[in-house]
This record gives sequence, structure tokens and C-alpha cells, in this order.
Amino acid sequence: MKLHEYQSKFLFADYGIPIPRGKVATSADEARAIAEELGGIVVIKAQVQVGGRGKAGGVKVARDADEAQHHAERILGMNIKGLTVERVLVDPGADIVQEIYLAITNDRGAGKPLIMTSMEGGMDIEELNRERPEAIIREHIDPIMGLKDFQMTYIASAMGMPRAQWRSFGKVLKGLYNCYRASDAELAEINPLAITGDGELLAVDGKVIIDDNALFRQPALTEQRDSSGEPESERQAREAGITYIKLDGQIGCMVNGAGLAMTTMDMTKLYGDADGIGPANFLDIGGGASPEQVAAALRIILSDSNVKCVLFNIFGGITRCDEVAHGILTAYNEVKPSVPMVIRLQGTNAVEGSKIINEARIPNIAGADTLTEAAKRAVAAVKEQG
Amino acid sequence: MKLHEYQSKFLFADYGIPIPRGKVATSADEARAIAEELGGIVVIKAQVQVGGRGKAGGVKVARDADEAQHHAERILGMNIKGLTVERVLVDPGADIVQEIYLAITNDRGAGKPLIMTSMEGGMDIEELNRERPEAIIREHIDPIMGLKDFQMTYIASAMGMPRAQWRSFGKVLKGLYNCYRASDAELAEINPLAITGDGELLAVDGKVIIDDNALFRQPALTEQRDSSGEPESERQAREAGITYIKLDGQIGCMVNGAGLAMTTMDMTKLYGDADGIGPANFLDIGGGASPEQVAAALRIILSDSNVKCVLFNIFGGITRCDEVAHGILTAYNEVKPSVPMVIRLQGTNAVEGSKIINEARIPNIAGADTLTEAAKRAVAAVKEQG
Amino acid sequence: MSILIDKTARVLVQGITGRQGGFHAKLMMEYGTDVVGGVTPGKGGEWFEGTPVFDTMRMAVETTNADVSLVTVPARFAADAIMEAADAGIKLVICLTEHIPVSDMMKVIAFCRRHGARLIGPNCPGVMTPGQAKVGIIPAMVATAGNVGVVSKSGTLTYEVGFAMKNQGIGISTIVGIGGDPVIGTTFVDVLEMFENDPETEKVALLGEIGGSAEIVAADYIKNAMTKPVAAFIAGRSAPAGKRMGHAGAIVDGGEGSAEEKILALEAAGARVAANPEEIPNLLA
Amino acid sequence: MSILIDKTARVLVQGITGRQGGFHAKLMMEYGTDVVGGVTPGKGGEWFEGTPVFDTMRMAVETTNADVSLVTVPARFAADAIMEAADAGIKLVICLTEHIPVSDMMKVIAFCRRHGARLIGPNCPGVMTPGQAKVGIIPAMVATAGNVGVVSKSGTLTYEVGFAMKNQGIGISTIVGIGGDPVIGTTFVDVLEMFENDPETEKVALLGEIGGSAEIVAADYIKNAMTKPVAAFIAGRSAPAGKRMGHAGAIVDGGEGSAEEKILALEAAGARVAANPEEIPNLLA
Repeated sequence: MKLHEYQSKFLFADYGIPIPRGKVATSADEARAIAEELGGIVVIKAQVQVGGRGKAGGVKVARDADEAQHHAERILGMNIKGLTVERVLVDPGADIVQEIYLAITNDRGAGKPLIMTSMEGGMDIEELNRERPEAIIREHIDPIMGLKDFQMTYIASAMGMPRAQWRSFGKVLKGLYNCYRASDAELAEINPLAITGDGELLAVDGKVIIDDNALFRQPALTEQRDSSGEPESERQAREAGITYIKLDGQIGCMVNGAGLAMTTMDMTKLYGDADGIGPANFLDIGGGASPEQVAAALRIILSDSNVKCVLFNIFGGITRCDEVAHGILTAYNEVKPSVPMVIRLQGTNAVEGSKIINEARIPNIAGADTLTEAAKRAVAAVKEQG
Repeated sequence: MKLHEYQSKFLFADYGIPIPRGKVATSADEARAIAEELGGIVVIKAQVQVGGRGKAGGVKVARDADEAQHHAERILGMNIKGLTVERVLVDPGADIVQEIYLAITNDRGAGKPLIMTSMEGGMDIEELNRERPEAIIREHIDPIMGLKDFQMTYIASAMGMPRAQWRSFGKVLKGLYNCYRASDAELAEINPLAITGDGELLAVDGKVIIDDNALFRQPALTEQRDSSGEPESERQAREAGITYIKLDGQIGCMVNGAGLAMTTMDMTKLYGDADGIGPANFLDIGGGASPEQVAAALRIILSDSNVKCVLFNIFGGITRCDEVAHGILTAYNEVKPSVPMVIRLQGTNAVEGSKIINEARIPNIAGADTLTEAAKRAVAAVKEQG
Repeated sequence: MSILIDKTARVLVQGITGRQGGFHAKLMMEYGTDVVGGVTPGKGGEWFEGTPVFDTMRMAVETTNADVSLVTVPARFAADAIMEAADAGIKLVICLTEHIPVSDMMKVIAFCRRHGARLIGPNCPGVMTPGQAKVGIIPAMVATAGNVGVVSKSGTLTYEVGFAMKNQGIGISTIVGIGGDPVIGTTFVDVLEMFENDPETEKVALLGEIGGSAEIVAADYIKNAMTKPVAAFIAGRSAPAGKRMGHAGAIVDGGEGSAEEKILALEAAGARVAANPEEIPNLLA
Repeated sequence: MSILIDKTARVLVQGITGRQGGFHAKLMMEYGTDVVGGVTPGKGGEWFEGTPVFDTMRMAVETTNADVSLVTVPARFAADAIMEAADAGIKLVICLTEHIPVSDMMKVIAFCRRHGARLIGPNCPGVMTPGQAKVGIIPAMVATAGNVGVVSKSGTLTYEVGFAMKNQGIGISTIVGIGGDPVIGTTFVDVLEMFENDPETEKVALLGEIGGSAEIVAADYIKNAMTKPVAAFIAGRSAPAGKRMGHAGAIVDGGEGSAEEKILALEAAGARVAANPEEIPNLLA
């Protein structure tokens, strides 16, 4: 779960990290009032969870309250990469002497938290990593021992931090680690962490991503979820306990297991790509799905008007294919889809399952023995519809 | 630093451990008011930091407020093992079905926290350890990993805790560990932890000892220090940064280094014990003691009217004996003690130091070359005074 | 010898009195696995299908002398259950549980390392040595004994490939499901190394997916240290960047973890990479 | 060979720019110890008596290839300094600092163990191999080279005994001050074992005190595993129970840790126990 910039920075403040004393506005009038209260130059920043909002015109500097109102008016409601701007953060302008990059993230390979930091902050870290990887200092944290004081000195000295800022940088780093750990974050990033004209550190921009699997013990963070950027169908699926991701192809996929679901998508693309045909979604129906869940999943798939065919690929392991077949028929009778459906059942009781499907003699349902055959049939069915 | 029972229990409550809802009284009227508020049977418990207060009459059960006032009147002001009772805890009577012992302490040998617990609580744990050591379950905690949930199950099952109490026992144990860790305790003990008639757990008595070396980061606990049980001379020494412990012999000892200070005490006893002569105190003057500190130490030693002789034993290592000799003379001139003094200087610049002492020609100062000689001289000086 | 488990494995099931735990424990017994007991705190003294249930792993290991443990408990208790197994002296812990927070797993993996325990998973289907034993949920019908080692991040995709191999008469030495989480106890390289050193394994099938760089590291190992041929499939060529595809670890992030780069690395290392998992048997034939 | 340190030891002083650290670093250099540098965060690049000062142990070890570190920093920074040394690859860390909380030390000792580093102390006078090197504050004048190993919980008491030995012409192989804190990195038994295996040590003097049971454990070791004669002294026969005698560890508590029980155990183990430390040289003659 991603937090907005303002949520991330307000969270940082809870851990003693200095942030600009800005506020959030949902209207231009509010933005004006905040700018007046802050006085001086302010920055109006669109709060959307995508990168590149600056280039898209979502960040503007205002010299006074009038200008702040003017900018806020234009930014609020703006569409940035498909997301509508509903809030702006109005921050006081900062006198930035140096921009630092500082992040803590999960290093998958090492199985440890990783600190990444650089005196060349402000820019995109992936770009910096490609161009000048030696400018980034990396330090692992022992997941059991936690961050040690000596590591803070090591990092500050290795990255070339001016000595005057070692102590305050150590406090920011410790604060960020405590925030990362206590919030079950996958990423806690400050970019830039500014050194200001008077030698203070200031977290000018921030980004936090929380591990979805840990939300059960993060009630305060869970409450901050903003689903506005999430497609309606994905939200419905999430609430029904189904993993569904909308894509832009024509073949709706219903599969048991995440790896097999991706593979099924890949197969539709493998055989359909030449004709511009591909998967309409990722959908993992899970292990012991009930007929109700199959029906719910089917409805979600069909809510996408691009879908021209639905492909079921079920490998019955512990799950028995005859039971799945019953579930599919129940769901079918409830939803009554008009698009063609290809059903491939394999594994435990596959023969019995296929028999059940066949005996139902539903005109727009075809069977298939292998995944290859099923994918090809689904592609053909889309092609037929032109 | 030891906490009183009421301080310990109120601290436990901060960590979610259920305690009786009693209050502290410093007068019999207050005790009466608390008993009225609580209603029913109450227990009046003297708050002194020594064992055996029950046998000394410092714990009484009262059936009503009148009786509570009566008991409190008798207990307040009582002298228990040299300590005056200034406070009583008035606790509601508990319906105790089973008494459990539960403590977490530092295991010096293993270098790890150790949980000790037994279903045979209430009694003195050292006695239980001597008589039925197998009744005590011991479990170490990894100092880095902390207490793990599986250890709680292990302990509860190994000690024979009824299953109905496993969950609540786990919570008490976790709370006690958190308390121990967060308070830098050397010992956090609940004895008894009661199982009540309605199956609840209740910390009926508690004891916490805080690591003195960690008090710098425990301001809230440091504030709770009760120095009333501490002899005035020890308090003065503590405030002057000198380690002084009053004993009941006649030879005041001033030594550099704790091991040598104990050894010096031992020598006075080795040669004096047959005549009832021994050390009047432990005193470690430390490494680079200034003349002012020597003077302060001398005053503290002489504040004990039992002292009939002062023995200086200084092994000059890094410290130079000539400097120490000057310090002793300065202190002497300031304090002007009338008792005889034996001064033994050895190690770095010992010859120069002894010369300085000798040249001062102070009648009640004698020198000595070895510790043996010094101890014998001090014993003889006490004997001479009859 | 196969790798990790064989007929002699003495297995405890943590969470045996749960619905999932009990169901799979029974299937494991039917397969011939020596399930010597189960653990459910508070249910010690009960029996499950003729094997004893204990309150703690410590008691269970002392009593049964088990050497393998299967963790089937819910996510919020799973990290503790794995550590309990390692603490009790179990040297191979296999964890099926999905949705364990990564921060817990990082601690658990460090804990297991310090206790000398190997963890497989979490969020994995387990391990099966066909004809000898299975620990986990891999269905009996997806494999026959043979000389191909299979290592995979995914459950049903593995069944699919195993079944296709079986249909073409290709047998399997051991299947190891390493799991689809970002942080896991045993990696591709760990298992490749075991297969390389296993005299009963002649060829290896590796089933990877998008996210992270474990397949790139595996390609390095294949290139530098493996003598046995490797056939591979990487799921997720058609997956968009920045989206988590079901598995917590299956996400292309910051330009890292795409199927393309993994396929390129594996091909450069000499592995034969299938575009369709049903081709894997042909690449192994 | 002596134990722990000799002429070849390359020593870093953590806190070298502090008053104590600098003072003792200079004395160590005068004694002939190879002090290759010092560490004070924020003072990297400065020089101290001709040796370089570094910001971090990592840089210091990389640059100087040091193998021993002396920690002289104040109590609230000392635990971190010890861990920094172990993390930087130092295998012998000697900590003089007094008043470190026990809860910190328990973590530090576990940390050092995991990093394969030996810690001596804290709250100890250090280690000296007469005629070769000293790391710590033991005065040069208290010992000459010889074949008696000395291990002690106390500083000045050790000087006293060493000096008495010197006056009687008895030399010392190595003096190890293990420190008077309740939880320490290296115990009596650890050092006894080193002396037992050291060809240059023929006899051993053990100086203990009240508190804890380290001397009882040492007696066990002496009885079961030592061939070399041991002379011992235990300080605190006249100390009252329940009072902390200067050293954080020197307390008779709950009937445990008295001088009497330690003396009895040592005598039962065959050690010769002196009632007066000035007799130790006679017991070793």
C-alpha cells in the first residue's frame, strides 16, 4: 500500500524527522489560506501516487497567496497519468543548499533491510544507479540487531556528508529506520533530504510503501488508504478476496494459482500477439474457490467491456476438477455471459470435470485438453469476432 | 536501585500486568479512606525494602475500614530490620486459588536474561531452589531476539500451568519481559502471581531492581528513588562520586580500586578478628582522585564514630604515589583527624610518596611498606585504644 | 539419494489439528511419508490419525526424534512457528503459509541461519521426492520417480509442468517449491547446487517468474558452476510493470525483475528457455 | 607464544583523542605496543603521536590491518564501539570502560560471538604480555616476563600481586584482567584454558572476588581439565551480603557468590588459596 507524499512526510515527523510545516488543501481557497498562514514563497504539490508529476505540471512555486490560489486551481482536478488530483500539499519554500537521497528498502536477495543514500539526491535514483552507481552508498541492516549507531557514522563518512551535519543526519537516519520498521514498510524514501542554508536537514519529499501482508497490525496506516487511484473492478476483487489486475487485452483469464495465471496470460499473448490479441486481466481464483467466488470472479472479468472471450485454466491438484466444473456451471447460470468461454480442466478428476461441462451442452462453452490448445482456441474466438 | 512493592506493581501495570487496585497511604486516616473506597477485606502492607516484613508484623489483613485504620496506625512508624515504615500499601483482599512464582533476572554466567517460574509460588524462591529445584522451570531469553511466543507456550506447559490460564499467563510473561527490558531491570519478580477464584491472574506482590549503570536513561525510575533506607554517610559518598559502604568494624579504609579495597578490609579482619577488630567500611577512592575527593572521603570515614584508625592503601599504577601523598596531606590539614592513621603507598613513585608523608612529621601518621604490615599496624593501633 | 527428503524423513506437522494442516497431513501419510506427530499449542495429548499431538515443538522433537517440520499455521503465527521448529533442533522446515509480513521473514531467516536450520518457503507448495515422501501440498498424481530435478517459485505451474513430463514418460528426482514471496529461506541457487551434487539428478527444470533477481543469480550459477543441463520457463512476459501479480514477490519494479532480462540471462548461461511450459518435456527429452 | 597478545599485535585505540584514551595510548606506545591508529568519529584525518586517527573502525581496519582494539570511550557509547570493532573484523576487543548497563553487555556479547570476536572486559585493566606488549592500563612496572599466567577480576589487586611476584623474582607470561562486571566477554575458564594450552605458561595465579559463580565454574575446570598448578586469592571474605562492593558484579546475593564457597571449591579442586594476596608468590615459588 502506497502512502501519498503528505502522508509519508507526516509519518516521518512522528519519528522526529524534520519536515516542512505545510498542510493539505482540497480546494484553491484552502490552498490560499494555507499560503497566507505560511507567508512567503510556497510550493503547491499535486498528491498523486505516480512519478513524474513535476514534468506533468503538478508542482508549482507561488510567490504569494494569490499565486498559490491560482496554481492550486489549475492543479486540483488535473489528470496525471490517468489519476485525478484531489489534493495538493502547500509547503513553505525551502532554501536548499544540497539535495540528498536517503531510502531504506527490503533487499530481497540478501533478506535484509538496505540503506541507500547519496549526496546526489533530487534526481531519480534508478537513473543515478545506472549512470553513477558509485555515488550511492549501500549498507545492510541486520534484521535482528537493527540499525547500529556505528553504521550511521560509517554511512555519513562514506557518502561524504559534511561533518557539521553528521549528528542531524544520524537522527534522520535513525528516525527513518524506526519509521520503516514500526510501519512494516517495504520502502521509506526521502528524496530530496535537503541541507538548508542554515545547515539544517529537511525532508522535502517522501515516499512510503507498506507491506500489504502486515496491514493487519497497522490499523492507523490502513485507515489512510486512498483507493481513488485503484480501478473499481480491482477494488471489488480485493474486497471479495480475489487477486485481479485489469490489463488491456481481450481474453479474460480465470486461473488457480498466481504462477499459472501469469503463464496463462503469457500463452494468450504468445498465440494472439500477432493479431493484437492478449490477456484482459490477471486473476488468481486461489485453491478451494467456492461457486460463489467463481461467480464473483466471472462478473468482475465481464465488467471489462474489452473482454471478448473468457479462458478458464484450472489445474486440479488438491482441488478436484469435477467440483470446479460444478462451480463454473453454477456461476455460468448466475451470470449468463454472452461471450464465448474456453474451459480447460487438468489434473485430479479432469475427465469427470470435462464430462460435466460437456453434458451441460452450453453453446458458447468449448473445452480444451492442454493449455496450448486452450490459449489458441481463445485467441481464435476473439479473432472470429473481428 | 530497588523499587518498593507499590512502585514495582504500578510499573507492572504499565505493561499490562493485572495488579490489585490498591493505593498507598502515609497516614492511618488515609489508609482508612482507601479501605472505605475499596470496600470489603483489605491488606495493609508495610513498604520497606527488606525481606521478612510479614514475619515482623508488617502485613495485616483488615475486615473493614476501622480495622484498616487500626493496623495502619501500628505498622506506620514500625521499625523493620532497621528501616522505619513510612508508607503502607492498602490492597483489596484477593481470592487466591494458586500461587505462582515468576521472575526474570540477569543470568551472569550465561550472559542472558533468565526466566524462573514455578507453580509453587508464595514461598521464598531460594528456599524452594534448595528444597525442590525441579519445581522451578528455567528458560533463557536470547538478549538480541527477545522473548519468543513459542517460549511462553513451552514454559506454561513445562511448569504445569492449567490450560485455561495459558493465554493470560503468556500476556503476563510478555508484559514482565517488556518491563524488565524497557526498565533495564536486573530483576523483575512477581511472587506470588495468583490465580484467583474466577480464573484470572493477579500480581499480588512485586519486586523490581534497576541496574544502577542504566539509570542515566531511566529518568522516570530514577525519580522514584527512596533513599530513606540508605545510611546518611553512604548517600553523601554517592553524591560525591565515591563508593562507600558502612560496616561495623573500627578500621576506616581508604583504597584505590574495588578489588584491593575488599582485600584491604579482608586483611584487617584476618589480623584483627581474634580481637574483635575489623573494617569500618568499604571505600574505593578510584583512579585519579583529587585532594578534594580524598578530603571528602576522609570526612565520610570519620563521620562513623566507631572508627578508631584510618588505613590508607594505595597502589600507584598510573596514579603516582607522590601526588597521592600530597592529596592525603591536603586532606589531613583540612580534616585534622585525631585518630591514628596508617599510610601504605606502593607502586609508581612510592618512595617519593613515603618521603613526603614522613617529612610532614605528623605524629598520628605511621607508614608501612606492605599491605600485611599496614593491616597489622592498624589492628595494633585499635588495640592500643582498648 | 534424492535431495532434502526421502523415505527416512521423520516429519512433524505444525498446525496438524487445523483444517489445512490435517487435510494435508493425511494425504502425506497416504503417500507414504513418515508423519511422526503434530504440534498445536493447547492440544498436546490428543491424537491425529494415529499420531500424537504435542503442545510444543521441543516436546515433539524430544519424543519423536523428528528431523523435518511442515508449518501450516496462519500467517500471524507462522513466523513464530518456524523459529520454534529451528529452536527445537529441526534442520529442515517447510512453510506453506502465505501472507507472512516480509519484516518477520527477514528476522526468521536470520534466526534459522543461526540455528543451522534450512527453511523452504514460505508461501510454497513444499517438497516431493516421488515414490518416497512428500512434505507439503504437491498432489501425488503430478509426478513419477525419475532423474529430473524440478525447482519452482509457483505451485500449480509446477503441477502443470510435472504432469506434462509424466505424460511424456519423464520422471522426477525431487520437486522443490521455493515459494513466491520476496524474501524466502531457500533460493534457486541453493537448490541448483543440491541438484548438481545429487547423483540421482541428471537434468534440471527451473520455473521462475517476474520480480527480484533470483533467476539472474541462478543464471550466474548455471553458467559458472553447473554441469547438468537446465531447461527453464519464466512466467510473466505479459505482466505490466509496477503491479503485484498474485505472489507478493511477483512485481517488476524500477526496471528490475522483468521476464525478458531473466530469459536473456538464462539463455546466455546455456539454459534452454521455453516460451510455453508444455514444451519443457521436449527440452528435457 | 604468550596468550592473546604479543609483539605482533596491531592495536587500534577507540577514543584515542579522549583524555584517558590518549594518555594510555601513549603509555602503550612507550611500552613497545604497536599502536597503529585510533578512532574518533568526526576526527578522521587528524594524527595522534604519529599515528592516524580515523572516523570509523571499518576505515581504520582496512587501512591499518589492525587485529586488536582497545575501547576507552564513555559508558553510553562503549557498547556500540565494541560492536563496531567486531563488525569491522577485529578478533580481540579489550574494553576498559566502566558502568556499561548489563542489558547492553548481554547484547554486545551475543553480537561478538556471532562475529567471532573475543571481548575482554568491560570494566577491566586490559591485557599485558610483559616485555612484548600491553593493551590497557596495567602499569609497566608491575611485571617482568616469566612463566606464570595471571587472570583477575580486579585492577589494583592484580598490580599488587604482580608487584609482589616481581619483588620475589617471579615473572609473568601474560596478565589478563577480565573485569569486575556481572556479565563479561571472557571468563576465568576461557583464560585458564588458554594458559593450560600455552607452552610458555607453567603456573597460574587466579584472583577472584565475591559475586556470581565464575570462580566455582573455574574450580570445576581446574579439577577436570588443568594440569598446571593454580594459586588463588578471593577478595571479599569480610564483605557483607547484599551490598555491591564497588564492582558492579561484586555482590553476595541470595546466598550465592560468597568468598567462602569459592575458596572451598577452589581448594577442593586442588588450587592453593592464599588468605593474604602477598602470599601468592610463595604459593607459586
